[in-house]
Amino acid sequence: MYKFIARRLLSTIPVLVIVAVLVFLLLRLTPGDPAAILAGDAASRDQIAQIRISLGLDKPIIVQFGIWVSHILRGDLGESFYFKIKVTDLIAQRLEPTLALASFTLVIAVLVSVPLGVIAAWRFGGWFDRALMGFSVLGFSIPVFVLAYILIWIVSLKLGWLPVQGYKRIGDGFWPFLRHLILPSITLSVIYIALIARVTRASMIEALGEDYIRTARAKGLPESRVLIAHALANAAVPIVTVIGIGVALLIGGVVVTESVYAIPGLGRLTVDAVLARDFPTIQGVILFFSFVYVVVNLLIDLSYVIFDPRIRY
Amino acid sequence: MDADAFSVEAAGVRQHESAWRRLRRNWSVRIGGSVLVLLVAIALAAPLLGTVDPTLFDAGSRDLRPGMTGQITTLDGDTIPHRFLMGSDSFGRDIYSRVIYGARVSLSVGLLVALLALAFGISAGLGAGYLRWLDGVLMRFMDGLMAIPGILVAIALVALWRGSLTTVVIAIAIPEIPRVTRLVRSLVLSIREEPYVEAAVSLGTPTWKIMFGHILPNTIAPLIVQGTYICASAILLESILSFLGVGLPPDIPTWGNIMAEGRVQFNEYPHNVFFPGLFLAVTVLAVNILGDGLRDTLDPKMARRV
Amino acid sequence: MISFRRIAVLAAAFAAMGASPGAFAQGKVLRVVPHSNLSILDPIWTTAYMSRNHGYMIYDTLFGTDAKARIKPQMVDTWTMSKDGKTWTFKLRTGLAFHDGAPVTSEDVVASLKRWGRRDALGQQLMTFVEEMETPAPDTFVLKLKEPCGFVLEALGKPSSNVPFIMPKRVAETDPFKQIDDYTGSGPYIFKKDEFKPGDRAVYIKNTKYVPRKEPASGTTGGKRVYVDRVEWNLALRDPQSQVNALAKGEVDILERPAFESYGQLKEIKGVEVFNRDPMGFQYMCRFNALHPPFDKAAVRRAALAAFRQEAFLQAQVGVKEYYHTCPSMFTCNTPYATTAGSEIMAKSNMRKARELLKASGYDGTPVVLMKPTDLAAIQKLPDVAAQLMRQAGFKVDLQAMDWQTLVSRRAKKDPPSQGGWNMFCTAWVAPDIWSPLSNAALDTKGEKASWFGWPDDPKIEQLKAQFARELDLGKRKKLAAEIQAEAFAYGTHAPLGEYINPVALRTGITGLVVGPGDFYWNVKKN
Amino acid sequence: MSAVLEVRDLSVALPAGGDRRRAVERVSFNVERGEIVCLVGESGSGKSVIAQALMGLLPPALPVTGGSILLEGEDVVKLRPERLRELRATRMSMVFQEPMTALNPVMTCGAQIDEVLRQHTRLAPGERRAKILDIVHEVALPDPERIVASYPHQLSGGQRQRIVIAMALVLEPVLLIADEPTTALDVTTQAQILKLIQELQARHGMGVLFITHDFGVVAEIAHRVAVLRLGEMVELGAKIEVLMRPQHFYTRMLIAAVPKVHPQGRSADASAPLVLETRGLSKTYVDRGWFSGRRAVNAADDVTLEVRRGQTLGIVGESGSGKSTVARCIVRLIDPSGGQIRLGGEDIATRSRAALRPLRRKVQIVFQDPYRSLNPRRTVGEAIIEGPRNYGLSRREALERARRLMELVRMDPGVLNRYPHQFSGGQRQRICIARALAMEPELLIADEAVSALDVSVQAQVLALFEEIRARLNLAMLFITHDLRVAAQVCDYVAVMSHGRIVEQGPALQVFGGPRHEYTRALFAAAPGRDFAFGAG
Repeated sequence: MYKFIARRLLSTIPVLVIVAVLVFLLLRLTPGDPAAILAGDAASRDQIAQIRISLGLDKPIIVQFGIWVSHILRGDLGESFYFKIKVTDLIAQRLEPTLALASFTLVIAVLVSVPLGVIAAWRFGGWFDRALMGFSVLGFSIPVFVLAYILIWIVSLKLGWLPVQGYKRIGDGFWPFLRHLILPSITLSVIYIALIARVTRASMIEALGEDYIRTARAKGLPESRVLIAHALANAAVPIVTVIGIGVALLIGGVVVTESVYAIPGLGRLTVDAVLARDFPTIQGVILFFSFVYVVVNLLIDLSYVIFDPRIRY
Repeated sequence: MDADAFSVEAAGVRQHESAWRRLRRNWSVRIGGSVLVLLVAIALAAPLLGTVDPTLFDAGSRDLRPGMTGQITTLDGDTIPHRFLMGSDSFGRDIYSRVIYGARVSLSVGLLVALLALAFGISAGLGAGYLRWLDGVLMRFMDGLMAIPGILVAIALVALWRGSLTTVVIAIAIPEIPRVTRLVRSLVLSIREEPYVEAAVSLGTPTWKIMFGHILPNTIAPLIVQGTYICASAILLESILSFLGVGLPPDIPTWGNIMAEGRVQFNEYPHNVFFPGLFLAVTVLAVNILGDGLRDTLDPKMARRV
Repeated sequence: MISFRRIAVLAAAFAAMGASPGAFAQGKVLRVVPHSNLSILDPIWTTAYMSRNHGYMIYDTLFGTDAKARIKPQMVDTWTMSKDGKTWTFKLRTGLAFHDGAPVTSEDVVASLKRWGRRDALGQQLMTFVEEMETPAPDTFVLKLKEPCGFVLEALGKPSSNVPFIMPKRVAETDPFKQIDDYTGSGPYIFKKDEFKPGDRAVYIKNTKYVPRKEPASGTTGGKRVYVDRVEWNLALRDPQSQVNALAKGEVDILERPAFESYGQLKEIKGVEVFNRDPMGFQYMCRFNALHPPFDKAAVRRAALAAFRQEAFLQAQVGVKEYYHTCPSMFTCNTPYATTAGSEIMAKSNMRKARELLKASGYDGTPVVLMKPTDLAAIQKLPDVAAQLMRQAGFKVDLQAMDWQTLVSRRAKKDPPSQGGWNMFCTAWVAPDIWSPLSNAALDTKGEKASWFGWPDDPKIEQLKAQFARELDLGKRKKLAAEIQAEAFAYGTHAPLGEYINPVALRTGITGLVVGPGDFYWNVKKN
Repeated sequence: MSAVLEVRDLSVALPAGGDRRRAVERVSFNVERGEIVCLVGESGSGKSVIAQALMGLLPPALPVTGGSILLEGEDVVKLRPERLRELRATRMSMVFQEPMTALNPVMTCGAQIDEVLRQHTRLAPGERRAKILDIVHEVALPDPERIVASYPHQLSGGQRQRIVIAMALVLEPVLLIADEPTTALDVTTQAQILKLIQELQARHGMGVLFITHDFGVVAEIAHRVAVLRLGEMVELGAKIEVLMRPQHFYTRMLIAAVPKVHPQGRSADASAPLVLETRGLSKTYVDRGWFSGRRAVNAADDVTLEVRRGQTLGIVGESGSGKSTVARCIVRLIDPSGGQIRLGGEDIATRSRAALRPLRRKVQIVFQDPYRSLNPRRTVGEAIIEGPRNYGLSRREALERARRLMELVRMDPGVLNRYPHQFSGGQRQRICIARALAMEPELLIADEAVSALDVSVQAQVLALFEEIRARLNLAMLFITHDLRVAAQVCDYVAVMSHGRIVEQGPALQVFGGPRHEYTRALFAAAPGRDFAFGAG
């Protein structure tokens, strides 16, 4: 088991290295001179050249990469061109709303989708199953922002139940915090629910077709126990895996949702940074998100140890 | 004596009717396919469907509700009365014409992204699956690419390279490539273990012939299915990019652009978002349903997985 | 099983993470959605309007400009000019104090003026006159000039960027090319640095120790009285529809610049009003690049002018009838130099005539590279209108979308359009920038030496402008302005496209907004 | 004796589109207390459907349409689901075919047995544990404490099957349904499990319904036998009666098709020219992980054998013995790590792929799984001509050869343009043979080529191999786990275990007087070895 964990931990290193290379190249090889952007509208050629040198942009690209990586390793993502503060500080400031939104969404999504998927698989081919499959395809097909507008219009404007926008820190009271999170989280969770429910259903169907389910039934166990202790326990690995893969989906959704609901999180930061061509922030945020994604999936891989004893070697 | 061998296993034979017949019998394929054919027909026949130039506008006709009549000035300077079936936007452009012409762009984006991602994914996947020395390097690279959330790559690329059909297609396709590569590679690795491939080896069939004659054809079904999903998500992602202001230039009528412009007054004139949104949702839905149907019929093994 | 205790621990951890000092706001909070993001907190370092507005919140100025564009004392109590006009003595009024309690002294003033004088264009000019600045007493400072200067007060009372805000000496001694990081001012509000999150929000609380002047507030002058305890700038709420929704639900109090498309909704919403605090508004224009074909020929430029019907632009871009008007003048309408001279070509815009002109000009079909900004809602529709009108007139148009940043750097390029240059772009000006031939940058016709992009070359205009600058009689000045404009239309320097206002939207019950060239939040009452 | 189980006129429907209307058609039989009844039939005969119907475990697509199943007088067909659940594991239990998958992989074996007790009894945890250890001990598993704490993947197939049996018997049911419980096991393990079931049955006196396709197993274990064909029962009677004097033609056909365990005794000509010869052939798999140490597995170790023209060498061994590795090395699907493979005098063990190509056609192979041996996207004609075309034959000539070969393998040459899915398993195996023969090889390797086939089809294909060998004077390498099959076709036999050949020689000699201990154990384990089917 420790060997497994160690191997899995070490295997993330090459991934992170390649992420770093890609993020670096992504922005360095695009047209547009960071120095010119930083210098602003009225800068002269000399000023731009000066800034180029101060940013180290005159050095060979491999040296630039080395410097950049060494800074990253020291926890320094540079200073934002646009916001004029350290990118690490910027990310720290924007982390809470995104974290709250993402975790709340995750909780809603898992609580809703897993039971739905289990029931659909149990009643495979029945009306519930069809309805769920229909819903999940629909969930994949509606753009998040359209859904957001519709929900705001109905829930907030017509019914007046929830705020239309904004984010309240949990320090401002739990209820305001929650009220502001509900609508964005529901918006964001739809696609996630669709995804997880689909995978839950599929892996449950597969598990329910296994011989040990027949064994369990032959033991005279009640259906609920067959479904949960036997089928779901065995279907857990793909479900947990898709929750991890879905984090990428979640990150994409966060970018849009935060824009519509005016939530000052990392998603909004991404959009603002991109529109302002704020290179260090773009790099920092992408790097951060990728790092989170890799870590989440690492944790999920490690959690297989809990779900599947066969992995414990 | 031999005849009996027929009847004993006849049960198995019956279920393997031709893929084409199974496709035609599948409701998902029928529904998704017909809607898609209809949409393609609409896109192709756009000029014949009572549309006007989708970029033309007349500020005097701005913000008309669906069904109202206004006027449009053509590039020749003639002012003609026009009935705005789906209303007009805040420029006074005809939403109906924009939505219909938008189908061309959105469908092209979906198709091109799918083709591009598949083309690169297949090459990389075949390479990784068959050339051991390439496998490690290439798959580590793909792992890295996959670790960067796709939408971020797309946003960053489009924003930095400036929106055009080419850049949008490339930017949306790039994050899909690792997935296709992984799929192709795993298919290649499992198919090359199949006895019929081993048989071909022992029949002296050269490697390239095995790759293209035996392995590639058997990856087609799952790849078509994967392609439809990529297509659907590409159409969706294009609209999201437009929404965020980093998509195709706003004067190009794409569903995403129409919605992005209309959202400013969503409460007052929802038709600006409703009609393109409806077309978008129906299209993506149709592609997804078609994908599900194809998967169920062409690739039953995968059907059990997702 | 997750125990309740564990949940409690989690919640507590969450709470600790989210808790920020002062988050439990007390009293009246004014929630404002500003027109843009606030990213730079040094109004001397940048000319960005958001930074200027931030400056007005926390700093005070020596002089100000009232609603009628008159210079009035603000921190200064009394002042004298020596007979030779070379020595100016200013006495500060009593009760001035920085947020940290320290009194404002003449040393602070001098340090602040020095720093401003290094960055601001007008400040730099002023400094060329200044020989010395002295501080004979803590409440008195003296400007010693090399020769008399006519714009000392105009400079010190300058209402817009960069404003000579008075900072504490220790702050003002920061290198003018580095940003300050100490935001202690003496203005009516105190900046809450700990609550500032760029792209999220900026928070100001009432400076209870601020002593306002006795006069009523007007423009940037008069008594800056504060009736709310806290002003929050919501920097995250950028989606126009969400802004309207938030205002409708009373989640925010003021939208500084609603999208034009939003006014229709805003007027329908109960409890929401619209108020214009900048009566002179803005003027739109499209600018030709005179260096490259096809707009290197006056005849082609005039063909475009003939095609440009102002109403078409205004209706598409602004849409709300009462917020725009056509204006045939290159100088802001309803100001002294406004004239109709030479404007027939646009005022009586006629597509048939435009086509004839274009045909006669020998236009060879060279496409017009027209740059369109995608991220500035207030001007982004203009290029589309221009493109359509020009196409109707027979032009070929290459409409290129880009963000404003890119447009700004690209418009500075003199290269041909095929090599990264351009032919045309559209923009908007605030009234004071263009209301006189001297301030109107579009009328700088020194060819490639011209200070503004487009580089028209018309010595006649330059010559008329020189006359204008020397002329003191208003009537003659007006005549010269008319001549300048007539020549500019004949040359085709640019196309004025009409004028508009962009009123604020606010909740009913928010009163007392100050009229003037900026967004100020003193004097505002919230019921 | 009283019947614990009475099945009367049981009919089970098949979903529309099946090959027949009913999966099971009016089947009746009894199982008495203390009796083992064998249900025998080929695949598709409906025997497993009956087993599931008894437990009430049929999928909704296969509803019982008539008849009754009386378990101690209670009709299982009509029972409420709750009552049915009560009966499972308490009155009737089931043991399944695949011990590898019949146990929940994420639960310890002890917990899985415990589930039965918790569901059906009110025993205290300590009592339950004692009972579990008891039953685990009773199914002869060593170190019950450790076994109970183990997960299924930590046990061998035989051990897992014992756990399943323990689970089935822990509450002492009156009826045990065993659905092919030994089919997936190696022959030696199979013998042990059969013995265990017999012992337990004798000790507890329950009725056992034993479902199998293997007449050897029937001969070993049954008291009475019921023969199923396409859902209908064609014969029912005492073991001796059915096996020795089958009444129905189908039973007779099945029994006749069972290969004899004693070799046919062809005289093998030791002077025939040598086609294949391996010297010290070995294959070592090295598992070189990034962070784990080297782990080497000797899949084949010092294998030396020879095959002569017109003769068949059988390689016999249990799973994992390395017999397939040897075959794949010889065809060079994998590269041997040592030794020589001499083909017509030339060593091909270390030849490069390119240099190997001219020799490829001399050795051809037929695989086990007929469903995966043909590319589903190519017609069988294309499959057969692929090899000859690779070696320069024109398409027309190749097709001509394909038609001739189809006739040779007893297939209609007119079906060359059909796709593999249109054929049955036996037919596909014939096509594979035709494909191999199209290369005009000198050596034909059959790698478990008849293992996946039903016994009647198996007999036909075996006969075909025999005929071809004789007609074309081929050398054959016949790899199988089934001693009966080996006895049927081989002139020489090599017995492999753990990658090594433990004994080889003429078939008569090896079968007649096995010298190696392993060979003897293997032979002793062959079920029904002493039974002379149909003799009499």
